[in-house]
Amino acid sequence: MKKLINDPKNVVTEAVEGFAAAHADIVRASADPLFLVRTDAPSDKVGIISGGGSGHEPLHGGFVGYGMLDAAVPGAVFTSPTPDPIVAATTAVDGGRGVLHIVKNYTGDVLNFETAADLAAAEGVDVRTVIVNDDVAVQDSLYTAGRRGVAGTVLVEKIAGAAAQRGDSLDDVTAVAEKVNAQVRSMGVALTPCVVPHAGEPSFHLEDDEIEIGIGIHGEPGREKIKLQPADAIVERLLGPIIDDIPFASGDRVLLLVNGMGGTPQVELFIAYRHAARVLADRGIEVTRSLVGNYTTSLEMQGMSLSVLKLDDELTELWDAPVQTAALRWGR
Amino acid sequence: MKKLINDPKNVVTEAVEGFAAAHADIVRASADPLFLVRTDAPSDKVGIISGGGSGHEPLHGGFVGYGMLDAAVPGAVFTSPTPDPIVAATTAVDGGRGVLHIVKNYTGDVLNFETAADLAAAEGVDVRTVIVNDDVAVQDSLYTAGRRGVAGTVLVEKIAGAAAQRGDSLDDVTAVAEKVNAQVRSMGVALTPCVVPHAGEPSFHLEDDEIEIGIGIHGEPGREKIKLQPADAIVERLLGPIIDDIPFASGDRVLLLVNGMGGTPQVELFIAYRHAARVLADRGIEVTRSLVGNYTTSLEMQGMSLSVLKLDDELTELWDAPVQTAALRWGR
Amino acid sequence: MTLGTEWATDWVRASAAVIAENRVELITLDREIGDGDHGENMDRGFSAVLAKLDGLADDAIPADVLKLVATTLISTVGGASGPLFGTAYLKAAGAVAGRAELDGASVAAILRAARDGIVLRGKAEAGDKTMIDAWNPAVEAADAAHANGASELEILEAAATAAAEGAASTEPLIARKGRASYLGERAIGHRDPGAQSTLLLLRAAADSARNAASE
Amino acid sequence: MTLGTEWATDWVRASAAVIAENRVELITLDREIGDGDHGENMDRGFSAVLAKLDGLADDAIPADVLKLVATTLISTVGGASGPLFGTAYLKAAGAVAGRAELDGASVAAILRAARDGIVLRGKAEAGDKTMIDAWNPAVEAADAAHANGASELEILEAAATAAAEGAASTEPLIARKGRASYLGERAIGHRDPGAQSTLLLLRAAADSARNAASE
Ligand SMILES: Nc1ncnc2c1ncn2[C@@H]1O[C@H](COP(=O)(O)OP(=O)(O)O)[C@@H](O)[C@H]1O
Ligand SMILES: Nc1ncnc2c1ncn2[C@@H]1O[C@H](COP(=O)(O)OP(=O)(O)O)[C@@H](O)[C@H]1O
Ligand SMILES: [Mg+2]
Ligand SMILES: [Mg+2]
Ligand SMILES: [Mg+2]
Ligand SMILES: [Mg+2]
Repeated sequence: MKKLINDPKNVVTEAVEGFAAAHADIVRASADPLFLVRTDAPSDKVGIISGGGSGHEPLHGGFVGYGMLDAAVPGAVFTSPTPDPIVAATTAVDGGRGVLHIVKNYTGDVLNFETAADLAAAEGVDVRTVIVNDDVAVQDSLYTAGRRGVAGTVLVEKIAGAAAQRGDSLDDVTAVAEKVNAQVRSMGVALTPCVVPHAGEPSFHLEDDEIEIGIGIHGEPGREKIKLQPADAIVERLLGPIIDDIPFASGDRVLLLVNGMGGTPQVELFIAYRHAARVLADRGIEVTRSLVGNYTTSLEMQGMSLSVLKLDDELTELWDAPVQTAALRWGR
Repeated sequence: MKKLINDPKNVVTEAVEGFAAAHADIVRASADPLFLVRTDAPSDKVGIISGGGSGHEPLHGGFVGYGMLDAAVPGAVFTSPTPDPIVAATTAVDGGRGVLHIVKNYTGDVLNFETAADLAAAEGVDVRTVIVNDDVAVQDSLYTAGRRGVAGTVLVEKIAGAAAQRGDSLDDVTAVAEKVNAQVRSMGVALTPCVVPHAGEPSFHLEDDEIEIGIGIHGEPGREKIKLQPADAIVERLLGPIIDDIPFASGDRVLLLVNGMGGTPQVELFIAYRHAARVLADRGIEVTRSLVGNYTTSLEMQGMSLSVLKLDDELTELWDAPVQTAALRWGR
Repeated sequence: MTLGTEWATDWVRASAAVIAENRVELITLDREIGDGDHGENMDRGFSAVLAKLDGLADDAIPADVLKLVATTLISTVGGASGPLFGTAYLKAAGAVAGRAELDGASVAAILRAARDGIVLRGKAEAGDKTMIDAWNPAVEAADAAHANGASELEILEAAATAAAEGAASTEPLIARKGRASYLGERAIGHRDPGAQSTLLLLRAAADSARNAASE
Repeated sequence: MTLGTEWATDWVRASAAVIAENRVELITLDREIGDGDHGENMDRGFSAVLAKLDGLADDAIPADVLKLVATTLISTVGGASGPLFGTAYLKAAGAVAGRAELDGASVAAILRAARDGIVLRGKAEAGDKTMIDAWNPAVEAADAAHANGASELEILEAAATAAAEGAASTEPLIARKGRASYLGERAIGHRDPGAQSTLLLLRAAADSARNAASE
């Protein structure tokens, strides 16, 4: 394992410290319990919080700031945070209009946020929770822990954040977050595994000519290994289940997110974007908004996920609204 | 070699196509000869162009847009572009006030831009050239091709771009670009090599416990291999030669850039930032501006470079000025 | 011979030791069908518990120890196992509230309450390939031993033995809860890490009782 | 027997073939002390030249062929080698402007002009571990052979043999120009890729002359 780290036990705290120092104009860090919060929180708007295991940066700390999250709660690498920092972050951002928890659908995240929400409610905070579960790689949710929350989370956070920023009520912010979750679908592929610092070994094994389809974002293996294929074929393999699921139909306007898993060169993401946009166009689906880059990563994993979000005027307007975070910024 | 590509020969053209499609609001692509240009070029300001081998994305295409570059000319992977597209880009952005070429100091880039500048001048364009050479890993420039241009290039492009955007003359834009180059120093480290698509094999070999100090951005080996060390020790090893070179001194205000080589997880970059900022503070050097992320990459290489730029009021103001590109955006 | 606070604190120490010893094995199990952090999570949690043990009041009863474990696991482990084991110890503490000495009925009640707490939070059923597949047989074996008049030590021995079989029984299963459920058939042949840590904790409980008996 | 346009076009074809054959070797050499693209660059350039060869006018003279090579390399190769080899062929064309048939003096002049063009652009000196270390001895050998009254074929043979020695002579050197200069002592033991492609091109020139002679 080769990493630019000091003691594996300090990876998250040191990274959070560095992040807060580099972006002191936007966020500050609370050290114990550990969370990141907007420098200007609380404000007189609905608060929005997300969190989860570390290793997915810029998710979530990179999305704290004007028009998006008010706080982010990082757990250990690939391990959901405990309730304490979630409660602390929740009370820190509550300006009296309530707080929305955006939670990716993993047992650990759901359970810890659940406990935190109970505790925060006991302290008088009006807390709602939206569970993001956009990953179509997980089928048969009757027989599984349900679909995972993956890169679509970024879209939920941006759009809910914009709704909160314009002054929407907790009910309305929650409703729009749920709407985004209902309209976004994702699926990923890994070319290489990743190495969790405290584990020191790769999360799974792939031969030199193998790729893993349907991976999650925690270095967990996917549903199937297949032989390496040209990028265009891989794009079609991911996009098919995404399109068929909602299903997306001719005439839809969509946002297309090509998300790098952390170690993928940018040229490869744009090669994938190029073909994904064409496949959608061929089906009469118009890509009206795009996002390409490392937004929901798995440490140094090479690979990507595709996400497609069905847009309408409201979602488009909220997407376009100003945002000022470390990782997503426009309009100010 | 595992890459999300189709034919290795089409990597650059397909990536440029995808990039232009994803960022159609900012850039458009010319296919033959291949270059990227602002949708609103030419304008009535001094034009600014950069270019070089592909594989360093977001450099340079990701920096085309308001307040930064007017065009970018991508060569084959790690190969400087030929004069033709440079000439075409130069004439495309010339609004009558002349064009600045920002060129990284590599024999190939220098020679091809030199030829292009001659040809463009012959077509009546007033062309100036600034050669960026910020890499302190290269010593004894008497006995080498001279210092390489590495991540400091981004800072030259941003600040010169802001000067051009506010209406400065070609002389003044050139002067400020030269000033940035004179005041920025960089040095990099690789934990892993990278694989050029058409080569199919790693650019150098490192044992599991080895890192390469002083690497360039073209997958070329560095000056020395050393044993893997804690991040803080590596940071000190890079920062020492940087500080001693200008030298930076107590009381200086600086911009600190921690640049990922493409495959480095974000947590690692922030761990490095944390310690770099402390080392500078211990020397009385104040970090007043920061940039952390993948800005000048070597495909999927894991590693980073540190750059330190001495700031004054003028450079700070130009750094803070609005910019709207795919990879760097604030203020609009 | 009933079990008192000393047994409870011994159990904590033994748990912390056995989890630390098996940290890498638990990580490896979790890497195969999960995300590779289970050993690290449990080790972080029990190290934290260990560090707090000295802070217990002199007149602490077993329920106080169990509650300390519960709150510390909840606030340091994270992941799925933090809230699940945390709830388990919390419910276990509730089952023996106020009792300074635990008899066979109390020991069996601890295990049952712990299991029920996990089911309450995690909604797993038998055969879902989770820690519940170790807890269920452990609770049944403890109840059966208690019904047969077994000693506290014998009850815990029975539970630990059954938990070991239960943990092994997860190997051929497809998972329906937790991260392993995303793998479908590829989870077959791998042991559930949470079931493995359950057996380690219950074995530590029995070993601590044996030490108490032999003193 | 002088050399005409047919020799020149044969040389281009032979160059393209030998560069394609040695593409991987040139990449490997460049990966060791450069950035691993030299074989790809040269192959891209000469494939492009080859594709344009049929477009030559019927009355083309050798200088036209050399100029086609020059402009095509400049506009397709990029990197350091594109402008350097491009300038070499451009200056070579200039040295034999207007001549339909090339005698020994012309052949020697081509090589000298090419070398001088590379020095003009790249400023490399002997011993800098660049292509110049193959060109310099080639030019000297050609001049010496010509002074001794050698035939065109013999001049090119002498140049090719000297270039081969020159390319080999780069192996023990530390580089002072090009990317290899960043490596310091670590460049020792590796052959300069541009010197290697120089020898391949000059060998192709001699081989084409031999074929012309044997027809
Ligand atoms: N719904 C559930 N009910 C009971 N146990 C569960 C459930 N989900 C997961 N587990 C247990 O949690 C263990 C994984 O814990 P851990 O790796 O620490 O957390 P995470 O899965 O969040 O990384 C699994 O091996 C399994 O025994
Ligand atoms: N200044 C120079 N003068 C002469 N030859 C040079 C000079 N710099 C580089 N070269 C030659 O160019 C070759 C490398 O070419 P190539 O790999 O195609 O370009 P790049 O170095 O830009 O990747 C070297 O092997 C060397 O022979
Ligand atoms: Mg986990
Ligand atoms: Mg090159
Ligand atoms: Mg786990
Ligand atoms: Mg090269």
